[in-house]
Amino acid sequence: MKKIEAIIKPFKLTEVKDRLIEIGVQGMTVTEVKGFGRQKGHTELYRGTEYNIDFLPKIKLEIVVIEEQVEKVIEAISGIAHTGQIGDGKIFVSSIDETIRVRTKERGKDAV
Amino acid sequence: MKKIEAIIKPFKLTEVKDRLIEIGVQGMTVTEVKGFGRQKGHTELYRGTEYNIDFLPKIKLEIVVIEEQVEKVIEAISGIAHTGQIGDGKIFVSSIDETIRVRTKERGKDAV
Amino acid sequence: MKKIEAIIKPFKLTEVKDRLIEIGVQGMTVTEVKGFGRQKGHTELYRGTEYNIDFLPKIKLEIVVIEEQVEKVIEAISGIAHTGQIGDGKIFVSSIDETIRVRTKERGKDAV
Amino acid sequence: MRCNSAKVMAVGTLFLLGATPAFAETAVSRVDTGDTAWVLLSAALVMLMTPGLAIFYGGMVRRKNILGTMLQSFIALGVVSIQWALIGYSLSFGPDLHGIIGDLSWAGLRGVGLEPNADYAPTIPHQAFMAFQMMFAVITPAVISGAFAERFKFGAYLLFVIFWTTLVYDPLCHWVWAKGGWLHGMGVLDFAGGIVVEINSGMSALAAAWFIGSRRGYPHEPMLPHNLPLTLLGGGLLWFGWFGFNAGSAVASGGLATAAFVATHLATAAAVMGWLLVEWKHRGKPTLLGAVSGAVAGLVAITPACGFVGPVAAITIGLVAGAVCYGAVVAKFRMGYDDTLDAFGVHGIGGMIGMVGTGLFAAVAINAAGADGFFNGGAALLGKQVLGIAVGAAWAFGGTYVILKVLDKAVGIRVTREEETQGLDLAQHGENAYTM
Amino acid sequence: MRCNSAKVMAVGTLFLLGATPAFAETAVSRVDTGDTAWVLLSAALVMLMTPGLAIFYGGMVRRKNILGTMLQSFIALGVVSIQWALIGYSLSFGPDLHGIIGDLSWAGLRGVGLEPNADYAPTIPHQAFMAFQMMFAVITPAVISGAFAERFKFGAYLLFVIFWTTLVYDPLCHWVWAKGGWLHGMGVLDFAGGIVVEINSGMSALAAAWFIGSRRGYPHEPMLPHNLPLTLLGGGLLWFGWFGFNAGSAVASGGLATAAFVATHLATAAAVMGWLLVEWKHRGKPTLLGAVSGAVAGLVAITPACGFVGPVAAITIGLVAGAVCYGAVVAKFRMGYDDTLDAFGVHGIGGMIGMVGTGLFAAVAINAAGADGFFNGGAALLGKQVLGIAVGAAWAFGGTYVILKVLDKAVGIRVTREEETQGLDLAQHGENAYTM
Amino acid sequence: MRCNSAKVMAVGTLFLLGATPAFAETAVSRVDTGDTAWVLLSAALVMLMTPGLAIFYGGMVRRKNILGTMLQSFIALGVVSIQWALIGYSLSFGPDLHGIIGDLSWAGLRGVGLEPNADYAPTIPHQAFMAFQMMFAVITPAVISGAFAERFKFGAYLLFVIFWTTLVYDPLCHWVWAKGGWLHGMGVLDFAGGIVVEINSGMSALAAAWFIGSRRGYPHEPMLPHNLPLTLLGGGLLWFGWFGFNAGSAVASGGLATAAFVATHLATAAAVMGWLLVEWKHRGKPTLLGAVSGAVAGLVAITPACGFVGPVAAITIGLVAGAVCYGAVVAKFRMGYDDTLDAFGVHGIGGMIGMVGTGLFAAVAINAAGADGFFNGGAALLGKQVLGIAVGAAWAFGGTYVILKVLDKAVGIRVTREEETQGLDLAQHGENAYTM
Ligand SMILES: Nc1ncnc2c1ncn2[C@@H]1O[C@H](COP(=O)(O)OP(=O)(O)O)[C@@H](O)[C@H]1O
Ligand SMILES: Nc1ncnc2c1ncn2[C@@H]1O[C@H](COP(=O)(O)OP(=O)(O)O)[C@@H](O)[C@H]1O
Ligand SMILES: Nc1ncnc2c1ncn2[C@@H]1O[C@H](COP(=O)(O)OP(=O)(O)O)[C@@H](O)[C@H]1O
Repeated sequence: MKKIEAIIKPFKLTEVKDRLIEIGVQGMTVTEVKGFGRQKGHTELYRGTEYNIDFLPKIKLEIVVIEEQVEKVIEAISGIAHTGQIGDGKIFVSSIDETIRVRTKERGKDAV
Repeated sequence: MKKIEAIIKPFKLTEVKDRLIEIGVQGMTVTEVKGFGRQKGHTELYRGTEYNIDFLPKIKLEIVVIEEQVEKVIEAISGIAHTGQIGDGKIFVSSIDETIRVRTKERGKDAV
Repeated sequence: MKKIEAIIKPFKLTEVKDRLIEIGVQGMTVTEVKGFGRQKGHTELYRGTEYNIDFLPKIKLEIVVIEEQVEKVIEAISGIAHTGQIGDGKIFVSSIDETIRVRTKERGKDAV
Repeated sequence: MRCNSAKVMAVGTLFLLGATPAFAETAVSRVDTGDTAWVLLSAALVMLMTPGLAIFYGGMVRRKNILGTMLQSFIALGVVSIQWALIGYSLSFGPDLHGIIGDLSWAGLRGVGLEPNADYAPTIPHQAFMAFQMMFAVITPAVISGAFAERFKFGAYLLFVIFWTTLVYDPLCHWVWAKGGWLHGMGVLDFAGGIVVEINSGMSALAAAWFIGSRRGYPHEPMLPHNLPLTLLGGGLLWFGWFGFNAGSAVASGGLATAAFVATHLATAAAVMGWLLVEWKHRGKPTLLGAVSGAVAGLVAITPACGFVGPVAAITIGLVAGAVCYGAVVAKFRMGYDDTLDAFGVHGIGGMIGMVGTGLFAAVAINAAGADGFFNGGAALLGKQVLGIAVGAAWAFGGTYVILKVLDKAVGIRVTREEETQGLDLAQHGENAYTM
Repeated sequence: MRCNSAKVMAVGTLFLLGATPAFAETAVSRVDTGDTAWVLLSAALVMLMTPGLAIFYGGMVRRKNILGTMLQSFIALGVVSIQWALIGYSLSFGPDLHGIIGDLSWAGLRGVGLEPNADYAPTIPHQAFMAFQMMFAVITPAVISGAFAERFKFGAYLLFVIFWTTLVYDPLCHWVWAKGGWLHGMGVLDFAGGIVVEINSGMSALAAAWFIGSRRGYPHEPMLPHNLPLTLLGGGLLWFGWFGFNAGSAVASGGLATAAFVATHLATAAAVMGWLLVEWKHRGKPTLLGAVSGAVAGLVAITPACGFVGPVAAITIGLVAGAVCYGAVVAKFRMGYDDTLDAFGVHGIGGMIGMVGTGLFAAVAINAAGADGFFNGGAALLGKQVLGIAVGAAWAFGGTYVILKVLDKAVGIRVTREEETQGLDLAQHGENAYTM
Repeated sequence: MRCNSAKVMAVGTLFLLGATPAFAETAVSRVDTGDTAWVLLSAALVMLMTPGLAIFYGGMVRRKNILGTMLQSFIALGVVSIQWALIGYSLSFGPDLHGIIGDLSWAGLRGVGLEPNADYAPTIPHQAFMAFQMMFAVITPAVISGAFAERFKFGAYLLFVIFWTTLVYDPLCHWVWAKGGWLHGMGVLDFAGGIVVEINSGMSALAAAWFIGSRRGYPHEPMLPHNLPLTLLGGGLLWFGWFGFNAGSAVASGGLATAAFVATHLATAAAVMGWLLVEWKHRGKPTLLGAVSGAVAGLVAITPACGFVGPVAAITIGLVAGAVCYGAVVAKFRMGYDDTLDAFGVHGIGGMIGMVGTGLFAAVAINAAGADGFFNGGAALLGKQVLGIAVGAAWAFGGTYVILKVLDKAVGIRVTREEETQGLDLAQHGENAYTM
């Protein structure tokens, strides 16, 4: 099993989620994070003084899938989250040794 | 060393935490996340219109432990977080190559 | 490629980030988390009753880097986040199988 | 005492010039613009207290229950106002039946017009008095809702409010304030609602908290206020509105309203300090929630007293109320009932302190229509005040218990375990307070 | 009806004693302290409604747009107040030109002093009347901003407010309320702004929502209110302030103000229940946002009627407004325009209900300066009210459409796609509402 | 100017008919219902400003310090009110000693009753005047707390408030407003507190910010407002309450109150625009915080002037205040002191602008009890105003410095490094504002 972590722009979440469901993903976990990358932050103004905000709001998607699905998921995400501009995000893939479904105590692929 | 990531229902957190301390876990990290899974979301009503909210609030627990403790931790969590209903959550296990305790700069098992 | 996850005290974030940029880190992701560890929590008072809050606010930094940079990053973080008191935090290192940059669809080291 | 004097003089002049007495009499009961402005604005201030209470309460519950909690206050503006116009005002202030209740001759506000009613407020339109009193009837059940916050079914709550207002509030209000009411006739003093509003809601709260039982997880699981800035805001709005509540109860502008205004403010200030200092001593830290809770305790305690006592007595009452209500709230945990937002500890106990304080400090010098209290040589008053407390407390507790018992049999008053876990906002209302 | 009577008597006495008529006349127009206190405080209450509206609206938009939305309300306090002092008051209430508009002789408040103006309010300083009316002019464009929330450019909005106030509001206000205004002369009744404020803002909102187009993602993407406790707070402040708006429109304290106060409160309470119950029936759950929206619908609907109808009629109007506005808001999705915060569904529809309600229930017995409505034998009034609705609706819709068309050509009224995605707060104002 | 005239006439009539002069005199000082309603409600409005300030300030600090910041405002309602009743009112307004201070004969409000005091307000109960002034004494130290927000120890703050109110506020208040006060005697004009409240708090803020030093991390670490919707709400409540503050300072209803009301609103509106436009020009974006800050700057600046100047002068003063205070706030960063919430930049500078504005634009035609300013041919007044600024500024700065120095030696005024890092809410109060 593999874990796919994708950092995407927040407004892409709905679309990405819909696409993932279409290709058969049954579960995912979403976290609001702040990202620092090549995309430059913005300035905020308070009473005439500028502050530089270099962390930008991003969404982290975590999806655990069986090996066979990895490529499909990567394509789905990178297809939809793509706008061609910096800040589009990153996808990281790593290995998961074991998965347990709490409700049934099933383990392994069946539990994903 | 292994990392155990558990996605559980928010109201189970206190109980799970207490149990983990009992079995000797010394550290953990908690994140508020939103989960999408088989558990159906709910609808919200605003001025007479229904919206379908498919992401549900969940808690993600991350616990890094030495190999020997992994099964005990899994059992503890899946024992307590279990209600028998969908949405009970998932547990993912992966490998950690190295751990460093910032305070003492210790590494490896001692640092967990 | 390796993923470095560091749990640090919130007020160290700016300093750590600045140092990481100095040593050439180009991207990182920040999450607000709550940590349970050896550092004792605090009590909160409401209308004369004490409540024990054992989860403390922490910052989780996730940085994916190529192997060669791992030690430098660990040193940078543990150097700056260090205060010598419990609660200073932990750093976990794990392996990443693949990285994809969404904007360009580059993969591997180039995408980090 | 009021601008009337000027008019009386003018009329007197006319009289000397040969105007008929009849005309003079009519003139005396003419509407006074200053008094009417005062009472209408006071009514508006008291109206604001109900949203203020919603905010005060809402900040103290857990995030998942804020909307449900707020709505239990807010909806009282809807349902009680209508009840009041239809029957409540007539039951409360309508022509007396044996000291017990008003008859229904003013139902639907029949005959409640724009001319003054000399029995209640001779210088303002009768409807202005009715509107002012309406706001009191609205907020009282809303106060009770603090006791069973986070677990009461919304539908059952609506029924509860209708029955409680009609069967508990309206009679007690009649006894204490109506022309002919039996407690009123005995000389029990309650300037702005120590019995009618505070003890009434506080004891009903106790009965309700005890009847419905604790929230799941209480008391071992921490249940923290989720948004204290909201609570401060609500407390500030309550303080502001309470000037209308207390000083408006003079139902005329002038000296008496001023005395009530000053007593209200000073008692509240003293109670803020009382609560804060005792808590600081007791727990080592002074808290914002303590300061705001102290303010509410002071406002409650000065309510029955404010038109009868002077500034120094007001400060004394406030200090005591702040300190004692703190103790009452802390003691709750040892008593084993779960009064979520301390409606009993603050309103019940605070109201009693105020009633006793009135019995101790009241002075005819401040209000000729009052009586002298214990320290001014009037021991009899103290006895009457204690009677007032006892009657109000027993009536409220008993009445609420019976109503809840019946409702629970008929429709069930508590949400299910799942709903409680999920939170009232989603479970009962399909809404989520914050989408950040 | 007002304290004047006392003065009239005093003056009468003087007269008998030989004072000159000239002196007596001056005396009659003397400032009354009660009336002035009432109107100034009413003006303060109406002023509070604009921040109240900012909060009410702000809670309903998405998190990224709250500051932009709030500022669109708040800035009206700045820009419209100045416009009003410079030209707006004179255009609206200044000496009439052919029933169409005021001339500019009161521009810069020249001649608008501290003596009463007998045409508008004989017992308060002329400036007090001016200030009270100013607050109405301020809030009306702020209401419109709800329709195009989350996508209007701030700079273009400022220009819109200036043009709209001058070209749409001031003339319509003159027609309905000024001495010599043509609708006023025909006997159209609008006590506190059913046409001038509600239909005017509601129909302008419809035109604007339709002209600017939907928000990106609407309606398939859920766009949920981000902070409902704020919306409740805003609703509470609106209800409170509306007592000034409606009862203050008597421009004197006393019976008429009291009647308007009572009608306002009861209609609002009824509308809360009307909306809540229909929604409960329709969707299975009663909501907080429903209750608060119902309150606003009730306040809107009773606005034109409150000084002409009795309590029972007020309750009826409120019930209907709550139920019908709910329907209007739900129907929006089928109509295909994106009125973000239902400015049309609540203010436009609610205002029409109130105008018709006035035509049905008005009674000379309540207000001698009014007329009898349909149920009191005055079918003619109903016709006039419908005319008033038609004129106000057409004028507001057309005027707004033209102004937006011109502005769009000249400077563009909508933010770019990127700005809309990022949110107005950062994109237009460089600010972030919450840094938690 | 006030309703008194009617009474004077009535009395005059009696006089003609042979009533004794003694009786007539009593009658003249009778309480007027309209004036009393006005002043009591104004006092309530000013009371609301302190929670309003808590909310305004609370929104601007970092999340970890909101409760500590709010409590520093709120607690002033407790501690200063009591001080005022015990000694403050007597020191400020009690019988004069050499133009310097009041004696203690009114301590504990002895002799401060329900009859009018002809020196201060001949038509309202003396206690009403006392209560109105009390609210001013409460909010002034709360304003200062903005300067040292996020780092002052709560216990030391309480001591500071007690000493500051007694040693700085009460004397300065006496000089400017009391019968016999030396600045008052010289003809310095301060209608509602430009010196007593604004310059006083603003200069004290400067001394305190400078004495206590910057927050850790300032200015290189961003310290952003954590909840701007709260700040807008607080600003809205301040604007609303300021009508009581300014127009209430006429201590009677009628023409003068109306003039002050109108000047207050127009100046504030102009200052909103002034700040916003300058910021927009300077930084490229107009902000919500800018608009709200501008409003406060305008309210501050018009405070001394509002009862002496006309509408056009008010707009001018407001525009200047908005623009200049923006500049002052921006300049702060170059000056090297850390006035957390710009108490000096807004209240100090704004107060000075208002005092000078009064010296320039005051007109006897608006207020016969005032004087003509520079543009009306009264150059002397300008000099007096500048003297007033200088005296107030020096007194406040020096007094605050000495008090802080002593307190710092005695108990220490600043929290520890760890507490500052953790935040005042947890460290000082053991509370957490939000549990989401
Ligand atoms: N090496 C990294 N480790 C962890 N997170 C990263 C890393 N690089 C990028 N990210 C995350 O991805 C987001 C997008 O990265 P960015 O550099 O802006 O994109 P791009 O590489 O397309 O320019 C960042 O905001 C950050 O959250
Ligand atoms: N494949 C997955 N990848 C990441 N998170 C998952 C995955 N499957 C489930 N989850 C997380 O676990 C939570 C519970 O999953 P759910 O499918 O509702 O449970 P069950 O499988 O017991 O019915 C989800 O809300 C989601 O946060
Ligand atoms: N085994 C662990 N698994 C996951 N997170 C941990 C673990 N140990 C510590 N942490 C995280 O690191 C933070 C600091 O740990 P703590 O035990 O307080 O530090 P120290 O070991 O230096 O005393 C904790 O608050 C928690 O978030």
